[in-house]
Amino acid sequence: TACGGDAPSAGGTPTITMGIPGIPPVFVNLMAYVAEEKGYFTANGVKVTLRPLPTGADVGRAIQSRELDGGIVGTSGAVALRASGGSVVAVLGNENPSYLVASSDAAVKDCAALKGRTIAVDGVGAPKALSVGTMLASCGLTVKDVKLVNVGGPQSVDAMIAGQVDTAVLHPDELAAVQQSKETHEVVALAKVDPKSHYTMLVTREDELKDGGKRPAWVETVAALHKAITYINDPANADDVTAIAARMTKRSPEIAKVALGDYVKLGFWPTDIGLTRERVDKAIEDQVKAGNVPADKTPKYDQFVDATVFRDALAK
Amino acid sequence: MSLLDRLRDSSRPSRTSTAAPASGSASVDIDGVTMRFGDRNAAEDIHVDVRPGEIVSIVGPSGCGKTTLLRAVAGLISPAEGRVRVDGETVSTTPDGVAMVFQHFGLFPWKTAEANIAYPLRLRGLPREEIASRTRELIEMVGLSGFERSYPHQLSGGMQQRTGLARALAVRPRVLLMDEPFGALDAQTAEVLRFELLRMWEEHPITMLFVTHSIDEAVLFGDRVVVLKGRPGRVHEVIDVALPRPRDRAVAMSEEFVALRERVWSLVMSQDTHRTR
Amino acid sequence: MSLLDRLRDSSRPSRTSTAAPASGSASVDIDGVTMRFGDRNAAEDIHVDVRPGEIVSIVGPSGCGKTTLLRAVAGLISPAEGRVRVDGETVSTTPDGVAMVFQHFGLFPWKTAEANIAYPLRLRGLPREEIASRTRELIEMVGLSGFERSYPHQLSGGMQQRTGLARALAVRPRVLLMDEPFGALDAQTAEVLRFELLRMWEEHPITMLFVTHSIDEAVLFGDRVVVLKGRPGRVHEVIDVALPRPRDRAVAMSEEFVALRERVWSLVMSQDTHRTR
Amino acid sequence: MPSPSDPGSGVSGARLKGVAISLIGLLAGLLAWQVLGQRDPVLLATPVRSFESLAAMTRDGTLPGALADTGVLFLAGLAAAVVGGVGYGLVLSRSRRLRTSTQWLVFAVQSVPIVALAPLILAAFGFGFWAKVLVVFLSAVFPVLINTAEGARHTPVTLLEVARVHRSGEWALWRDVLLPHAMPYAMSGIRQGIAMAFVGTFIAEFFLEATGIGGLLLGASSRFDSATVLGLTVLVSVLAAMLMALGQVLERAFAPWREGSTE
Amino acid sequence: MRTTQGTTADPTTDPTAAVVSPAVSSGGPSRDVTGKLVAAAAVLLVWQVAGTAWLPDYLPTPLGVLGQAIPTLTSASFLGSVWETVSAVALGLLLGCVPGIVAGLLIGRVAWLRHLSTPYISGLYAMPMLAIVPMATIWFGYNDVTRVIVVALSAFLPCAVSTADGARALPGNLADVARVLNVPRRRFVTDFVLPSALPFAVAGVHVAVGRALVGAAAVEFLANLDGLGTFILTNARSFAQDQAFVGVTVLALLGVLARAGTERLVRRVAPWQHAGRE
Ligand SMILES: Nc1ncnc2c1ncn2[C@@H]1O[C@H](COP(=O)(O)OP(=O)(O)OP(=O)(O)O)[C@@H](O)[C@H]1O
Ligand SMILES: Nc1ncnc2c1ncn2[C@@H]1O[C@H](COP(=O)(O)OP(=O)(O)OP(=O)(O)O)[C@@H](O)[C@H]1O
Ligand SMILES: [Mg+2]
Ligand SMILES: [Mg+2]
Repeated sequence: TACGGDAPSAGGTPTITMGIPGIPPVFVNLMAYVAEEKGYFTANGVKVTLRPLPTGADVGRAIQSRELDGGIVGTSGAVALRASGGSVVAVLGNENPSYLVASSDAAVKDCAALKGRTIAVDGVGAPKALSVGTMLASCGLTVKDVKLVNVGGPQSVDAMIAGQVDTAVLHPDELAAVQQSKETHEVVALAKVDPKSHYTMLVTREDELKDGGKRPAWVETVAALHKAITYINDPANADDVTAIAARMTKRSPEIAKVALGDYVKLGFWPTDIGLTRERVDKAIEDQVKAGNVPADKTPKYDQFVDATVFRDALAK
Repeated sequence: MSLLDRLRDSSRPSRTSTAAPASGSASVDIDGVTMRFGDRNAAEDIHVDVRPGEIVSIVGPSGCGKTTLLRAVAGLISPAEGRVRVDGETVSTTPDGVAMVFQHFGLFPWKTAEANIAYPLRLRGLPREEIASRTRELIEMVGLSGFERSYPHQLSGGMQQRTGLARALAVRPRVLLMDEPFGALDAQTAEVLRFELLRMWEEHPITMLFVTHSIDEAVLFGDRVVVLKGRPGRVHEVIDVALPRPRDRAVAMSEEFVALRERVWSLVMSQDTHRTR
Repeated sequence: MSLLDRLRDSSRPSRTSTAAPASGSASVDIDGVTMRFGDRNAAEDIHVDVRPGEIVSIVGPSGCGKTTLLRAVAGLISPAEGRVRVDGETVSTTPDGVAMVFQHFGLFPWKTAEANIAYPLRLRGLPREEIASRTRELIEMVGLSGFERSYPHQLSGGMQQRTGLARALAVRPRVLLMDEPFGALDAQTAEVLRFELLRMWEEHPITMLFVTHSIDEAVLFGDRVVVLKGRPGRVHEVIDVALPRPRDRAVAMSEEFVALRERVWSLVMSQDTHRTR
Repeated sequence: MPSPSDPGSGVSGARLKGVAISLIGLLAGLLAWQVLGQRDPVLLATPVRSFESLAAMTRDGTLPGALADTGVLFLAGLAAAVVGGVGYGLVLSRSRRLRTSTQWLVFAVQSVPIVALAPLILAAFGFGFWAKVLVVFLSAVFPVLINTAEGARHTPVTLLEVARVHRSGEWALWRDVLLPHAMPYAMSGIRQGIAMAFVGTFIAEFFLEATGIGGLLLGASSRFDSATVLGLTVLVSVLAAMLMALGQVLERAFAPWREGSTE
Repeated sequence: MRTTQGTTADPTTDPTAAVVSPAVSSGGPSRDVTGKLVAAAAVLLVWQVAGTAWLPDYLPTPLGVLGQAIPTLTSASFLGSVWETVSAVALGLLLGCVPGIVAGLLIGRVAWLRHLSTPYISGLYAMPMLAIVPMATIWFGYNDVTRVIVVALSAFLPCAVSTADGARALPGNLADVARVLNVPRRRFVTDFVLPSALPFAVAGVHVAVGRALVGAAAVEFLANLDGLGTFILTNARSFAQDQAFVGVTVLALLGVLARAGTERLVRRVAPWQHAGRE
């Protein structure tokens, strides 16, 4: 049944079902797979099941409908979910957005050249689609100046390779994949035009963290993820991590290796909680500005973020 | 063929009391009946008194309310005015002992000939063996042997109507209502069935109301012929048919028959309805 | 009603030459015809010789090939053996001057009565005014005035067949093929139309092949009655009908008529086919 | 298949009663929805909120725009299906050779669920307007084609013989017999085609490029906007019912001679 | 059935309607094997050429599909996916059709129930089931339950609508027969309503099978459930078109098989339906 929220089974190992957006999963969620493959979850005495779902929105809804205990959701989506009455709380974050607009058309050199182009994104209201607005704003354009087509996250790569679109919002690993078969270049990157934005968060429901909920299990889970991030960020483990990443994203190890370097350089997987108040507040504000969220329903940082889980995890 | 009397023979004391063996024939009294649909009359002030064992034919132009009248006698619809009595009792639902044969046969398409005929018997909860033996008799009587297991769509029109007839006779009716029973058959088949039915009737006369478009048929069957006219239909004239019985082919060749036929014909034709046919 | 002769009157020199005014009537010679579907014969070795202006009735059990034979005369299918000649010429496609009336009327449901009647004239490419005036005459002739604009489904069966008749007569046929033209009508309507058609024929006799299930009808119309038997059908007997013309109701009441009818009846019935009806 | 509609048998009083019962049923449903909808704002929404959301989208032009997008896609696909289906159906009816040799192919392709083809079409033809039209076309063409072919093929033999007895040419035969007879069949194919085209439109909007009502629905769903999702879902069902009714009207309008034979 | 008024030209019931026999003599090849072969060859050729020359990598090709057929059809994961879909569809059909037929009988015979349900049934009947998947995933989760529920709903509606039609329309004058025989209410249901509704119910199941497969595939696409739909989607998205097409073919075959099955069922339960006179 659609019910993952039951209390930890008496005596047995506590379980967590965690949703991961993207099919196959996106590179950015590498830490969950590393934690799984390296056995960190098991070592911490928690049984974590990773459930890939098509988009972050699906993960969010599955959390709200209690089918998942938690999962990774784009920050914008998490804000929208919270604003529309959902009870999600963030316990860990990835701050640095890795989105970039890439094009295989040599004529598209800079942001301004995007006017009137067709850009592939993941879906209406999904993170990539939302990020486009911010990137276009850096050169005074708006979403109305371009045509967005909804291809789905990882499929943007295939669409680029197949030549069905020449411009798309991609992750660095996706760009690397496209570049393997096609001359493609970065046009504008979100991290450069909007350094204060926030990217994704690991969320769960409020009731999970209450007494009698699964808070202890979440602490162990976050601790395991943190351990995985440390492992990833250590250059000594690059080959091992590359192999895991290639398996996870179903891409070649070469691409995974290039991408891994890029992400680590970007400081994508933070060693801290990754939920800086400034960035989260800005993400909330952006959502209000974009009209996705009514101002009066805006979540407040302190209700929205529970830093204590990470604190307790570090204390382990 | 010892048709209906074989049926009569088989009226040995039945073992169940649910099967009321309606024996003999009943009187039918159509007493000032007016039939109405919405605010339109379909038939007006019809008086017909049928004695037990009598055959009354009803002819009249299309739409004059013949079928409607028959349905009133069967208790399928109630008259707006007047009443129908069967054996003196006012009809509200179909009285026991009243059976009907339809122009388009009204068979269950999903039952074999046999099962169609057995249906009224099964409905009365007769014991299995009795149903089986009675059905066999009926099938033989109407000449359907060999076709027991056929579905209606596998039978010719004539055979379908034989099945319908057998089903109507299964309950040993005291009144038989016939609504153009041969109207859907081709001329030859109709002719054959006509004389077969007449012979059956001779062997076991029951009250019959016989609606038809065929003037030959009306005269051939009727002790009296009721001619309706107009829309809504009213009784135009009632003609006594003083032809001898049994009515066989010889009777149909007699001068009296031809004269009566002409008489009915001119009555029907005087109604100036043929233009709309 | 000065029916067909009004048509004749209207045979003033037509302005187009495409409309070949087939006048008078033609002979039909069915000469040793065997009809075959796949490897099954539908009719075998049929010989019938029809003189100009003669009416030949054809009766026989269902499925003996009556319709098939008529279709061969119309050139709709070719005989497997033998040949059909109309006025001495072997038939391959429908010869000019041959018209057909169908049991289920064969009207175009999407055309009004008027348009159905005008159809053959339009096919011949006559000028509009001529079509209009000729159609008007035909409508009057068959008594359909006032129903020109009705679709077939808005007409009674009798009126539908009048339309079919008018359409067949539109081309001034020399041979009229009739396949149970009254078979789908109720008995009264059929009776009315029968005598009307006979009267039209008296006024303008044309060759007619008349297929029917009704023995009355066969005797009433025919100069000869061809009785087919068996499946595949073969000619069982040909009976000369020496009744006076015009054939009106008085003729149908005569002793000779009744005797002839009985003769045909016994021939048809001797075929032991009624059991499968 | 006909939708459950009233037979029109009863007197107007009985019909009025039926309508009243239907209305009561609808109101009860709305009420239940309103009560249930207050339980969880993300998983459910109240009809009032749904209506407000639809109204807001109407005011800012999103909804009319989306309806127009969906409508254009629907009409383009349907038009292609009608032209292709009726045309080929008529040709099939006259060429026995073509029919026996290609009919099995038609049945084979017809049994492929178009949803399953959507990803392949996406990969092969992209997600542009014409790829979406292709999806709608494929969804709708088969009922039109098959009905037309059957209709023309089942022309009563008698009518063809009437034409032949009157020595009609092939062109006149089409004009006077085949086309008019096939028309109501084609229309009932088109009625089914309308329903299928509507489904196809949503397949296209869901799995190719997310535009129109389908796009709005997906967008609202990814914003966790249940009120809009529910409102749009109800709107879609109303549109669908209206299209079915329209199809039935069309079917009747094109065959005045097909009405029942009552006096 | 023909009325006494004469023939009406209802194309769906016209008893005189028959196959057009073209002017050509009737000796032509009725099976026309060569024609079929030529058509098949032509289609395959055009397809292969288009697939290789015009849109390489993006269109499945006959040869490619053939090459992928054996490995795909024998792979355990593919068979697992097929089983997932088939079992969900079977369960959904059961859960949809049985209540659908019962509901159809009630709707058909009980006037107030019919009026009560008409707005809902006609609203849902024509609605693309795709449109309710977003809502269904919220309510029932990203799991097998949603798939079964959507399949069941897809199956419920045609079964209910068709059965209701059948329950209301007694053939011929059977209603009169029932009343002349004073058939009690219970027996009227078992002897008249049920048999006459039966073929309609099976026709409803027939439609339901097609819709159920589509519904299952749609849910699998949108909720990423293991199954044939997801197999097609993931392969198509990774440009393994030939494999994807093997999946499409299997899905179509499942539909054909299921329909053939229901057709045989009709012949079994309603032998009177096949009015093959003569
Ligand atoms: N259920 C009904 N509702 C309304 N009007 C009806 C109904 N049944 C019959 N009528 C009307 O009542 C009149 C008489 O119909 P009925 O069927 O009794 O005529 P009929 O004499 O049997 O005609 P036919 O010879 O054509 O069978 C007709 O005008 C008909 O339209
Ligand atoms: N197109 C056809 N193909 C094959 N067999 C046919 C065809 N038309 C008629 N038959 C067969 O030919 C035989 C004669 O048929 P036909 O219709 O001529 O009989 P009929 O005498 O007119 O019968 P009815 O009195 O029932 O009208 C029948 O066995 C029939 O099944
Ligand atoms: Mg009547
Ligand atoms: Mg015949």
